[in-house]
Amino acid sequence: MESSAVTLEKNKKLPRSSSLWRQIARRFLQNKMSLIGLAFLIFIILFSFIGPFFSPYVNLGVDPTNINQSPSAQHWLGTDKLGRDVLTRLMLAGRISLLVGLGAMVMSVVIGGVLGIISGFYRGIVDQIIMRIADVLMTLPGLPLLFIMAAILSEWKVPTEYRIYIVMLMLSIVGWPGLARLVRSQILSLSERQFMQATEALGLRDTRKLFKHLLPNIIPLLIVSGTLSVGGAILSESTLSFFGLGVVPPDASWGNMITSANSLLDFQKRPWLWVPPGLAIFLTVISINLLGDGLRDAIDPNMRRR
Amino acid sequence: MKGYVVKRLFYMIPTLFGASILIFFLYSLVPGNFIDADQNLTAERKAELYELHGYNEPVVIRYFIWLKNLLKGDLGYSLQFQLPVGEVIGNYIWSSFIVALASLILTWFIAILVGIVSAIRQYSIWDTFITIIVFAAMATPSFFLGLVIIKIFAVDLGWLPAGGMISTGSNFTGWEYVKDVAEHMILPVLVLTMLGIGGLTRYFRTNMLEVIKQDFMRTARAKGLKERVVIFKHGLRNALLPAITLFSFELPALFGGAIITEQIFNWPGIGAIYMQAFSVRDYPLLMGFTMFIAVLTVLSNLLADILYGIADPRVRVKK
Amino acid sequence: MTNEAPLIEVKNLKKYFGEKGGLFQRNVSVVKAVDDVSFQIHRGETFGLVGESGSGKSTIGKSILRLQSITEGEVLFDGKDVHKLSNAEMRNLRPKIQFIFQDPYSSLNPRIRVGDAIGEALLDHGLCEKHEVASKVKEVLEICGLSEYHMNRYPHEFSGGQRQRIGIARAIILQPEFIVADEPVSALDVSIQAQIINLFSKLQRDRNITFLFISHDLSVVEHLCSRIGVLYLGTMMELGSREQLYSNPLHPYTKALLSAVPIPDPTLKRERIILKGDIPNPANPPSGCKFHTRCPFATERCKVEVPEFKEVESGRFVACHLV
Amino acid sequence: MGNTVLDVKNLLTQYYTNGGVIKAVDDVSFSIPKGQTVCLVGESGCGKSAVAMSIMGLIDGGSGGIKNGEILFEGKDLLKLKKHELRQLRGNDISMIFQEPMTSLNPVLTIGGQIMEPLMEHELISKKEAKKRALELIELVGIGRAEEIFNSYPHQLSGGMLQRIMIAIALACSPNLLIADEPTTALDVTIQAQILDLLRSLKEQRDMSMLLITHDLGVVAEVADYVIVMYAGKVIEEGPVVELFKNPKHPYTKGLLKAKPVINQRQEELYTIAGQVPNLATLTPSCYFSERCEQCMAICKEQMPKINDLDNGQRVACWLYEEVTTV
Repeated sequence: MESSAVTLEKNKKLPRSSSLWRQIARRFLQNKMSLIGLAFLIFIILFSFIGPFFSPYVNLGVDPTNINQSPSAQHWLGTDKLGRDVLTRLMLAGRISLLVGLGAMVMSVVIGGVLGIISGFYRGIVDQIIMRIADVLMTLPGLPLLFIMAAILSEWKVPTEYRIYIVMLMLSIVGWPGLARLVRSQILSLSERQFMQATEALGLRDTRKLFKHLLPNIIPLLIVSGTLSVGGAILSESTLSFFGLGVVPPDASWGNMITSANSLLDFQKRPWLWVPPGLAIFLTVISINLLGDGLRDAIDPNMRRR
Repeated sequence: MKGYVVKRLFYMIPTLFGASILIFFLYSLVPGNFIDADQNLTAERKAELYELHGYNEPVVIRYFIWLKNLLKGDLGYSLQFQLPVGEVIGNYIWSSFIVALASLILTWFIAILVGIVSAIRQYSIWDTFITIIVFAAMATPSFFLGLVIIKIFAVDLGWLPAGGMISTGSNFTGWEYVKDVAEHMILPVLVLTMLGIGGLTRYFRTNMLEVIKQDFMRTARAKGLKERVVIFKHGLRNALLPAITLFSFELPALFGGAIITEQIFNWPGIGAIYMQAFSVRDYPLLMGFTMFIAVLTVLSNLLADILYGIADPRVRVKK
Repeated sequence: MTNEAPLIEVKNLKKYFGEKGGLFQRNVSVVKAVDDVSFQIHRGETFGLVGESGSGKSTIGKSILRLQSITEGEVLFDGKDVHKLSNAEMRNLRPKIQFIFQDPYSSLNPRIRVGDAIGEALLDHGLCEKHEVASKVKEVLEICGLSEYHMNRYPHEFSGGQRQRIGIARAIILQPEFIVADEPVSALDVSIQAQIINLFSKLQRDRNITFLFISHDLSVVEHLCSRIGVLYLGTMMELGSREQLYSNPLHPYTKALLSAVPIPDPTLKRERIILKGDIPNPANPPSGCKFHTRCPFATERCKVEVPEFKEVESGRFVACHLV
Repeated sequence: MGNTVLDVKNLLTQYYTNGGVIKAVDDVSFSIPKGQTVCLVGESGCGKSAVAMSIMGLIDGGSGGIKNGEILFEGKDLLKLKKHELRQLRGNDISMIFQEPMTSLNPVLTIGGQIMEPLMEHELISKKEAKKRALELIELVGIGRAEEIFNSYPHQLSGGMLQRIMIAIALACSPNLLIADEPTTALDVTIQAQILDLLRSLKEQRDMSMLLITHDLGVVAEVADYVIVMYAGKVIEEGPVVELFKNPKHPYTKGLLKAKPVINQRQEELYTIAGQVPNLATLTPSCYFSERCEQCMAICKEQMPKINDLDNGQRVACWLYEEVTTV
């Protein structure tokens, strides 16, 4: 009787083995909204990074003979008060805004991920210290905190070409505590699962527990929250830059392009100066969020919390 | 319950202490100060003022002086307004508060309604439509949204005032005054609401979707209750519970968000004052305001926990 | 009974879970999950622990393997106190003592292929060469009724019964001397349950492994275990051989438990003892004999005096004033 | 016919899953006579709970639906009723209790409030009257301290108590049919004995019919008058309880009875049914048990056997018995 069970198990054909990642890809491709998001994001990236090579105005910069032109066949989005082509600047600004968003995300994910893992895995006093610091940072309102840091940095006369890295750093200082908490709570809940108790029963080394068992289960979470935090970082950067505290001219970012709306005349009469960068931010962030949302659903249909 | 509150109050101390250190040292790192920024002062007067405000002391000593005053409830003295910081905040907080409150009520009302409807009609056209709107709200930078609606509603259409709290030169009293302020409030409240609505709506929708799947919803239907009773009495109550904790993030975030909207709409509130103080480096005011929000955050966290305890019998009876 | 030293000796084991009450109040409520339990497990036998929820049976299992700290007492494996070993010594001991989990769905990491899950501990402990791992995995898979063909698959592709086979394979590949199996068949359907029970019987026969088998199902325990302990609210009520316990239960709780098990025979007319009331909350257990609140024979003495866990005949222990 | 409370005819219920549409209940017919307890037995995924959900009309339109058949309750076809008419029957003439008492009650409402709900909904009585009835019901299901229990919340009570409360709610409007879906599976064995005892005596007191769904053959033997065995969405065997246990016909029923370890009847080796339950999404016309059957014949792999009456009141769907009846 026993042997018949064995042979039957052996001969039974299981469905084709599909790795978890392939399943995720399949689920993701079924989600129309996130595909639209992905497509649009790719478009924005191409627009910002490849676009300028097709623009005749990249190297021209300032053109005093051609200021404040409304949109025309030569200048699709008109020119600004220095005679620069707005479309070209929009592309160049896109590079900076996207880079800042991406850079801030990478830094937050690295800091938040590492600290969260340390907190959740080793617990004890280290955990206490890290979480108290995160508490303090989360108690302070994000925007005033960013403003102060930006003020310190602008007073220190950081050369403009390094400005964008500083902005990334600032955004990640504000961004990591949330991520660290998320990762920590995920690790704590994974530790409750029987398969983590099993690693203990098997007497596996900490490194194996961490890298083979915990990390692969954390990565999806990091991918999703990382993606979503790019959108948040782009929004914060634009706010800072709009108030002159983020990326500053001559470097263009979408946020500081909108600053032109501060001039009453430009605001009322020359919407081509400030509406396109606003729309660019809007469309980029919405595509990133759609993408992140789709990824979340694809990676773990049960993770739909918050 | 009482013991729990006391315990929570004790937990607040290290957090607030940490926050005060961070705030003070960040501000003391900012180069330049109110005295240096004033071009009209003579060197002697500057030295005098340095002495007066204790700028000659080492930073650590200055921190403890500040902390000592803070513990006495003294947030410092605003250099720009020549008034105690507490008083300045007191003067401006209420105009921020009415905008925040109006937007809070509006946000929750819309979010609950929309969240429920899209949860019980999951995957319908309506749900998709709402999802898109919510994503749009979350993706728009609030300052840009403010600019756009000023351009449309105030400049191009001329329906509503572009900024301020009352019409300039007006002298309304009574209902007229209320109506005037209300008109000025509409746009800022709208922007502030857009700022918070996305997250909250999605939160409600997920909560509701989770609750709908619970066994007790099936029990309620098996009892033959009306669908309306099942959704509102059994579903909504359970979906609202976890949302109570959101309150704690909401209020401080609204004051934070006010910095942008008040700046854009020229609304004479605490956020606008903050930006002003920022440009003239009125540190006592800046630190006082930041600390004020930190305390507000911690207190609303506590409040949310207590409210949660009262609302949820599982917690209430245990504590 | 053999005279040989027992493989496992549990002496006065206590495990309390406390809810700490913050700065001022300490340990507001203490749950005595395991309250002074002692027993021995002999080499090669299968010892069963039965009990209802809150009886502390899983806690004992985890404490023996030091998957959990203990409050008081000793757990001796081969004469060594498991809870006094250094971390390095404990790690070296781990392959010899294994655990099989209850829930076949959460006991396997969803992101690790089955072959790796089974083989990784061999590698991690340096118990065999890298190139030998695959063949060893194949060997245990076949013992457990699966095949080589399953090695590269992920856990989600398997049914509950198959996953439990994988969990068993993961434990036996290390050639342990002792395995704690915590409700390994209770999540499975009857037809699958029988397959896994037979697999356990086969391992008992062929591999000379000592088992601690934890279950709430008295019929499964009867089938697999030679000696059995009955737990109630963290205390051992009765301990004896299978024959002693099932044909002549002495403790009123054991009697009630046995008579409460539904038997698939509609013609059978039994005297049933239906206990009154609920299992008390372990955070607030009754005084005296913990069973007195539900015991049909309880006397005044039972309410105040804790009965001694005494040997009534060779190898037969009962904690009851009436025996 | 006047003695039949429920008559299910050719019920087909489908669920939509990731793997495709499955027939959770596939052409199932049975009836429940007045005052009798009918048990639906089977392993997980055999469709026994789907039968209950179909009768109650509680299948969410997004996850599945009833595609065919009739469910006659006291002569009325439930599938033809309007939504609100069916709702008025639920909790009133037909009520149901579930497997997990811990999650089946609303955590934020009091026990009393939840017992009063169906009373006020269906019997349109005042709040005061409903409270009086609720207190009586709490006493009826064998919990003392009715007033105290009335004001408590679900998390304050144990699983066994909550299942008693669920029974009180189900009995509130004196239903003619009680559906109990694995009512004791989540409970400890001594508590299970209490609950089964309670259900049995209440059924007798009130001359109620009961549909009990379980996977535990022991429970079936204790409470059932008539047993229906399901496998992969089909009824494969049914009959009066004594006959079915004494003389099971279908190889699956036989296997189930032999595979279960029974107290004081220890064997060295348990009988096992090889393999596992088939995937419902990929079934082909055949006897669905054929793959695991030791007596499988060629025809079993090609054609689905029909359910046929045997002499002693049993019914079985198996090719082994096909000739017997035709002879």
